Amino acid sequence: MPLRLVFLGRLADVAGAGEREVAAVPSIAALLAGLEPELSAALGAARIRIAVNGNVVADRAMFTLRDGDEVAFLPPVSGG
Amino acid sequence: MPLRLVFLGRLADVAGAGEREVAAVPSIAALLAGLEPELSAALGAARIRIAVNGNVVADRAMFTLRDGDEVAFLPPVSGG
Amino acid sequence: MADVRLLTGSFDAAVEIERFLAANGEAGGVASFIGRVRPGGGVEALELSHYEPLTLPGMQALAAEVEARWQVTGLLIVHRSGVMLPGEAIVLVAAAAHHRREAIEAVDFAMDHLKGDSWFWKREKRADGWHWIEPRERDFSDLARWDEKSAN
Amino acid sequence: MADVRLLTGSFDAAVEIERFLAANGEAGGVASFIGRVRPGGGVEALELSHYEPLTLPGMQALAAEVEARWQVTGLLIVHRSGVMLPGEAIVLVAAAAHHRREAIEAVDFAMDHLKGDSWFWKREKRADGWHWIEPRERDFSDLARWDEKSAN
Repeated sequence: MPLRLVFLGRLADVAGAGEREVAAVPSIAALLAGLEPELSAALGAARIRIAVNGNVVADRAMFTLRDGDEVAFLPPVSGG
Repeated sequence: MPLRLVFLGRLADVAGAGEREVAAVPSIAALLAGLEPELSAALGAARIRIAVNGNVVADRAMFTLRDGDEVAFLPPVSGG
Repeated sequence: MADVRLLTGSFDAAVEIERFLAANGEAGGVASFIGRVRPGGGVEALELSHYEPLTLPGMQALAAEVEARWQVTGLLIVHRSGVMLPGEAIVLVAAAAHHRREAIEAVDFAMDHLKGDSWFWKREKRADGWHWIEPRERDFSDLARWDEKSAN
Repeated sequence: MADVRLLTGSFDAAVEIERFLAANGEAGGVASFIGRVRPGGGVEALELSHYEPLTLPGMQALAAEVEARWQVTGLLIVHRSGVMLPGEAIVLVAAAAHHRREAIEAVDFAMDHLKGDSWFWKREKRADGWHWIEPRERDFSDLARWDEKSAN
């Protein structure tokens, strides 16, 4: 099963869509490496949080992805 | 013209009515001296504020009353 | 310009808020506080008495102080007097502002001063008759918060 | 038990407050805050997007934290998402409590965290199109107030 990617806020503009499916890979680093360079850089920024299946990932370097995971990229939330 | 006295809050219970007229006197001390001892003591307590014609009196010992003044006795206001 | 009212009859707090929202359409934030006669505790009725020459001018002066202290674009202060039954609204304060913090602090400040520093005398009717309510220590400490902030 | 709603359509804040007052008749104090799309400034529309698996659970967790931190007898958090026009309500927080300070602080805390710490992304439509809104420094300082209070 592929991974389902979700891009929130301005990241959807960078990705060209709010969602995308990609072939399963075992790590977030491998996932980012398979994307367009501009998108990969935007998603990999330190201030972008990542949630997998609705849970925010504490340490993205150590996280193991599984087939079918939903990976959401969350930019800082907007101010009031 | 007499003085008009107004008793707020529990002071109305002590005075037996919310208002009273008394003969004009020139000072608050003279006014209190002319009242029943229990009422005089209640009105003279430091925590009772006095307003004359709608203005709170800063120094009751120095205040000069005039004929027809309205003298209101204001106990501490109630809590929330 | 603040809307300050001293009412002798009951009022509908939600309707007042609705009108306030409509009258202050340009404001992004509207904070409010509604104080009601709390049911239970054996209280059958509450009576607030006021002294006309002081109470309304005092409320107006408070409104002016709120407007000087916070950037509110609208301010409503409604206070009941007379005999009220449990569940009835006693007081409503609403503030409209561009910024959330201004609106909330304006309401907070106005309520602290209405409760602890305004010319109302309150008594409760219980099964054994009417009882005057004395000042509470908490009102003084709520008021003192603002003096501390001023000193900063 | 808090009433937490994430709405995609418009809502009438005054009606919600009226219902909240009726549903919390035992509470002496009800504080509220209404945030609306501010008219003017060239903003034609506002869009809030959310991420379902995080946004609603986040609001519910915030409600639980408010209830753990203040003695509220009722709590309402309503937040819009989707496209909104100037004047429309974005957010309503209402808290019912026996004590005024609990109700006001509960609303204040909930608003600071909804604004500065919840999973909404916002963009504005202006004459030249849509613009994403970045985090504001003030939101972080508003949030930090509560950490200081906890540390005391």
